[in-house]
Amino acid sequence: MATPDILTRMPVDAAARVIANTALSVDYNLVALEAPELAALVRPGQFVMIKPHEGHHPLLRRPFSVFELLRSADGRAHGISILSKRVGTSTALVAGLREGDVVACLGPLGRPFEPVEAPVEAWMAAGGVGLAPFMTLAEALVADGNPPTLFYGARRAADLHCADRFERLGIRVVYATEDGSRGARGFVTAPMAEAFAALPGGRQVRVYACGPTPMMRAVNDLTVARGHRCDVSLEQVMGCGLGGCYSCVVKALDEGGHGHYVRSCLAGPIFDGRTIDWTALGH
Amino acid sequence: MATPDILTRMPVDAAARVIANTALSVDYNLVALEAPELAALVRPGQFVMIKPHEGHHPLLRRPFSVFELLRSADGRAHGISILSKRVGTSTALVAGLREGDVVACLGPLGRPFEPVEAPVEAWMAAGGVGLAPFMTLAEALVADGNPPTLFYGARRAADLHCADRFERLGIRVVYATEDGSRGARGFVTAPMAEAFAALPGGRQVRVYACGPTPMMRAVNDLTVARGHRCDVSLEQVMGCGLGGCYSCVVKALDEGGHGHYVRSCLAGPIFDGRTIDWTALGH
Amino acid sequence: MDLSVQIGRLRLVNPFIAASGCFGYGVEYAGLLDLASLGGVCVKGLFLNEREGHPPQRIVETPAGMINAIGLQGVGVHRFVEEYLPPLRAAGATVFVNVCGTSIDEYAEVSRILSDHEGVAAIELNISCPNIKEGGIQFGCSLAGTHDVVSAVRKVTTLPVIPKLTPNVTAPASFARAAEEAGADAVSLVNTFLALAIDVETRRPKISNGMGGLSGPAIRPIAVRMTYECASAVKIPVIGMGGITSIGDALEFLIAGASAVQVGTANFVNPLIWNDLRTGLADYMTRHQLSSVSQIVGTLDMKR
Amino acid sequence: MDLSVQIGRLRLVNPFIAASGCFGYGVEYAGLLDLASLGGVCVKGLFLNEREGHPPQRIVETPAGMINAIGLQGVGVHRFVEEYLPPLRAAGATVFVNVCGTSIDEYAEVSRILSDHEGVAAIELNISCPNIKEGGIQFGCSLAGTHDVVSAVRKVTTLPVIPKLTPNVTAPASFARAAEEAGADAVSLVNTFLALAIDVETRRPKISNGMGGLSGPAIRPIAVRMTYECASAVKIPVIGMGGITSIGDALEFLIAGASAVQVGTANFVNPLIWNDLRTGLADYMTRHQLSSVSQIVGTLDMKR
Ligand SMILES: Cc1cc2nc3c(=O)[nH]c(=O)nc-3n(C[C@H](O)[C@H](O)[C@H](O)COP(=O)(O)OP(=O)(O)OC[C@H]3O[C@@H](n4cnc5c(N)ncnc54)[C@H](O)[C@@H]3O)c2cc1C
Ligand SMILES: Cc1cc2nc3c(=O)[nH]c(=O)nc-3n(C[C@H](O)[C@H](O)[C@H](O)COP(=O)(O)OP(=O)(O)OC[C@H]3O[C@@H](n4cnc5c(N)ncnc54)[C@H](O)[C@@H]3O)c2cc1C
Ligand SMILES: Cc1cc2nc3c(=O)[nH]c(=O)nc-3n(C[C@H](O)[C@H](O)[C@H](O)COP(=O)(O)O)c2cc1C
Ligand SMILES: Cc1cc2nc3c(=O)[nH]c(=O)nc-3n(C[C@H](O)[C@H](O)[C@H](O)COP(=O)(O)O)c2cc1C
Ligand code: FES
Ligand code: FES
Repeated sequence: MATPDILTRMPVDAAARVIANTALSVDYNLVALEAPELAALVRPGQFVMIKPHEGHHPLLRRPFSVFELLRSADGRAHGISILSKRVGTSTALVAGLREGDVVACLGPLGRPFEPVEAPVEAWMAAGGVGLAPFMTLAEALVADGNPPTLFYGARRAADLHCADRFERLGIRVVYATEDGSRGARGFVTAPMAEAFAALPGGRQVRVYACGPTPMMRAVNDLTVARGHRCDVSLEQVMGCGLGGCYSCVVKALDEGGHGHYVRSCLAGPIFDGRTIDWTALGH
Repeated sequence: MATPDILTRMPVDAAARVIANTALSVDYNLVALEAPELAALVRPGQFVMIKPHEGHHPLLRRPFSVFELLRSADGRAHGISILSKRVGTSTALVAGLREGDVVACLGPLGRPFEPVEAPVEAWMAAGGVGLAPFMTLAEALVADGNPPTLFYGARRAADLHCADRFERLGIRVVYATEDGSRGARGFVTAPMAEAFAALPGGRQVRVYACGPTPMMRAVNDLTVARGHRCDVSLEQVMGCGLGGCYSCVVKALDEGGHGHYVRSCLAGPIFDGRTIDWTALGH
Repeated sequence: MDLSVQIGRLRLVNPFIAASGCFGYGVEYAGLLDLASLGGVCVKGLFLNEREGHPPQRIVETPAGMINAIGLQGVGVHRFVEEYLPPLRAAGATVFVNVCGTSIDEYAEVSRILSDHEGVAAIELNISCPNIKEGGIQFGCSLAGTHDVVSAVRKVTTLPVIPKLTPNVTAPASFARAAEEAGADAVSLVNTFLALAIDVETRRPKISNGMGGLSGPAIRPIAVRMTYECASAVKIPVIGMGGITSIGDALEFLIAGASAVQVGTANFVNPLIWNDLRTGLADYMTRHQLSSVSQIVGTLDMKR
Repeated sequence: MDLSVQIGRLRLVNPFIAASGCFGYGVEYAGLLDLASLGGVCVKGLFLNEREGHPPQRIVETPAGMINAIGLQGVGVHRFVEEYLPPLRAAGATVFVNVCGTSIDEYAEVSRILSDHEGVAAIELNISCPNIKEGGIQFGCSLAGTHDVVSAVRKVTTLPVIPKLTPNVTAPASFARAAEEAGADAVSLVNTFLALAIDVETRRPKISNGMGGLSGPAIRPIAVRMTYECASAVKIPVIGMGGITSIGDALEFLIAGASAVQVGTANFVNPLIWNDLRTGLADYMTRHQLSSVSQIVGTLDMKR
């Protein structure tokens, strides 16, 4: 029964002021937003629904993971940053945001990552902008004394962003690029397979994955085949982010292996990869 | 037969770069646009159709009079400025334009003012942003050796803009404000009536008027009653500015006094005030 | 300021109702806003049994609108009354239930079950969903079908019965009349417009079901027209909707003759829109010196 | 690249036609662009005699659309053939004439007069204008009316006859079939959607005529759906329109089954859109390795 769970969510609709918008490359932007009430509520891997403009073009908000929590000197979170990759209309508007602009920002939303506790190892597998939900998870794991390893893949070295921020947290980053321009040539699954091979016997790992669907599926398959669990952060098209529209469904398998559409904005975006009907996933 | 006249219009659709956008007050902006081909074609009192944004919100372009012709050191016109008063969506977007932005700018459009020749005197009657079409007319009259008088009215002194630019051309400016904060208290018709009274017998005047419809009507009535002609620049809602949509019609009277709807973007926006059915005018 | 309105014998605290399918089962929003502050909460369409709905992609944006083909995924009436109705009641919501069926019997059966439970304020009959093959719009596109569904439900319940009309017909007003004759307490309109968006690279529809229903600001001028036509044709109250995003939009429907309005798509964009609507309505009534919302309803002056 | 398309026995240099009422009499645009570079120029609706049209305000913007009630102001067929047809011919335009009538006889008479003059490529029968009281849509909303107007015009002309269908009906495809049976060479759709926008401060319609016709991007998803339905229902070519603003939009109609498209409202925003459409189509055909536009028409894959 999903009801009680639903009732505990109390997101905030913030009129968030843009503190800074940094172009990391031709298509990646890091946008810092002032939103103290919202920031105070964020848990690892949650997302916000953003409308960076007035008017009906485009009509709907867009989901973005909370990338960083911006903290004041006293450690209090007063804002968030989002890592945005330009793919269409709204992400282009996000790229064009200027300091002082105000964006509608609703959140935090979605089921958060569960940080595993030592001695279970935590590995994060990020593909491209799929890096976004991992900073909040990394911080939680580090705070718990269980620093994760980040496997970070992209097309080429120039598409790898913000890894230094993870390294500064004391996290080991393992790179993979399709063209071999940094780290292993190919997908993150290659260095992950090596890491699994090198894993001391009996050691458990929880993998967290976010990136293009085929990448997440490959990471999940690899992980499950090695007898571990992989939590994935799925990216469905979302109309509302609040459970209102039923647009964002993924087919989740019940104990009997039977598929049911569940709303990824409520039941996800984080799912245990074994519970997903991967063949039914849209794209 | 309107056809041959129509065929002579050859406007340009310029991707005009914003050179500068100066806020003159909370609702008035002066926007300088780089558009050499277009600027080269402008005749007094003509307008352009502008779309200051991408997308469908709002959908249509908006008409703006060409205010100034911007000239290089060699005297060649390389751009235009527009004087925009914020009243709604597009004018708000115009107010928000920044240097380097590019706006779609189609023109020049419409029937121009005919500058009268000395010894006929030229008087320009402007109400508020109705000042806009008069700079190009003033320049033409000055160039012809027949400098006009400008009667310039607004609600209050703070709403009078750019008059210095006319004074710099050597033009006498007579002010009227509703609250009496500059020049005569009341409407421009008051100082105009005085000027008519002081006019040497037999001296002919051509009045040019642009402003709110009731103001133009009053100026036309006054002028015609004194036996002179008043050309008005009407502001109808315009869908295209090119004669395509038939949205911009005004009821013009034929010689028999019979009214016919004519497109103000082609037959106007400048009309001999005596040929207009004023009671049929929308607002 | 008293913003209440009357829909038949039902009194709503204000004229702003969350539209079906755009507000989940209402409970999803209880953490964000006070459900009792809405004129009503119309829950997602319910059949007798659970329903999976269509595979994703289920929505796509269009200019000032969106197309959806959710396919009426839902928990069915039984789970609804057990799991969702109690928290809705606890939250003080005025609950409209959007009832679906693949047969007249199913509409009647679902309505009967709802009538047996405390906490349902009204039944909205969804005879207008363009997104399912069987049932729904097949009744809503036929005058006889509309009449028959309404009569059948009328017989099994004393709750207010509000058939929801489709805009995909030549004359919605004739359907409003058919509903009135069959004993409806009110009608609501519009449901979505049947629409198609194509991915030109793959030459396939952008959403998995092929066609879907268009909603949002894009359709508002048509919906206002239809609301005016229906309100002019029947004596029962009309609930208007289609593209409302602001108090100005809502007022268009009220002035056109709607006694209340529903807000669907705009709730996705601005889930706190309800506060703006209430404040905006109070402000409008103050400026126009009106003491009751009924003084706005149907006051459109169509004379030239 | 060969962009030409065939509408019955009429060959167009490309599938892009200026829509009636959105391009004046064509001559207005001759200073801005080469009229011969358009697939066709469909001139403003013509009755037998001159017509004043409605008083302003005649248009109003709506989200991603506009409502118009011009009221078919026009010079009448006689002045058209004398004053406007010669310069159109001189400019090399492929002229579609949008024919209006308040009676079947008037449709036939206007069509007959046009047939007597060189330079008319096709007759588009406007049986779908929502903005006039008499004639027009009264024929377009009745299957018999549609059939009768088309048959009557068919008898008096050998020019291609293309009835223009209204979207304000339950099933446009049945009207396409009625037109086909009556001898039409093609059908075009959609005309505008009957719509209403209200000034909430004055509680009067925003345009003087009260209601008007909605056009522009807002309606596109509905128009694409109707184009698909009609193209699936008849063998004669279909000309699609409604909210086209880019080559992507135009391709949706072609893929849905239109053999050519018309562009109306977007021409107001971007009068040089024709260049973009031609370039965009050539580019698409290159990328998809197509040698003829007909390889695009009706290729929508509706299977899940
Ligand atoms: C929970 C969640 C978290 C996300 N976090 C981030 C983030 O931190 N940073 C980031 O850059 N992006 C993130 N995304 C993806 C982001 O929401 C989309 O890129 C964005 O919605 C695209 O909007 P647009 O208007 O720019 O593109 P549109 O103009 O809407 O579409 C452009 C193209 O992208 C495709 N597209 C649109 N939305 C999606 C989607 N959700 N998944 C796959 N393809 C899509 C469209 O089909 C189209 O082909 C997240 C998505 C989800 C669901
Ligand atoms: C030939 C011509 C030349 C013009 N020159 C200038 C100029 O130089 N500078 C300038 O600031 N403005 C000028 N205008 C007026 C200008 O076009 C309008 O103010 C503008 O279209 C408003 O657009 P908007 O999107 O800001 O307002 P909208 O959001 O479209 O409308 C806001 C309000 O203004 C009203 N409105 C809209 N258009 C008009 C109109 N044309 N006339 C009267 N009321 C209207 C609307 O009904 C509404 O109440 C000119 C108009 C014409 C026809
Ligand atoms: C995602 C979505 C789901 C919908 N589901 C239902 C539904 O279950 N039952 C129903 O009667 N209408 C449904 N509708 C239609 C809306 O209730 C409403 O009639 C329509 O969207 C027009 O209003 P709007 O423009 O404010 O959204 C749905 C609409 C949307 C956008
Ligand atoms: C201002 C205006 C005038 C129109 N006049 C006519 C007309 O005279 N005859 C006609 O058949 N359609 C007329 N139409 C309808 C268009 O031809 C077209 O069917 C409709 O606008 C949809 O296409 P669009 O969205 O590309 O504009 C008119 C449309 C507009 C916007
Ligand atoms: S995004 Fe609306 S239900 Fe999930
Ligand atoms: S503005 Fe379109 S005809 Fe004048």
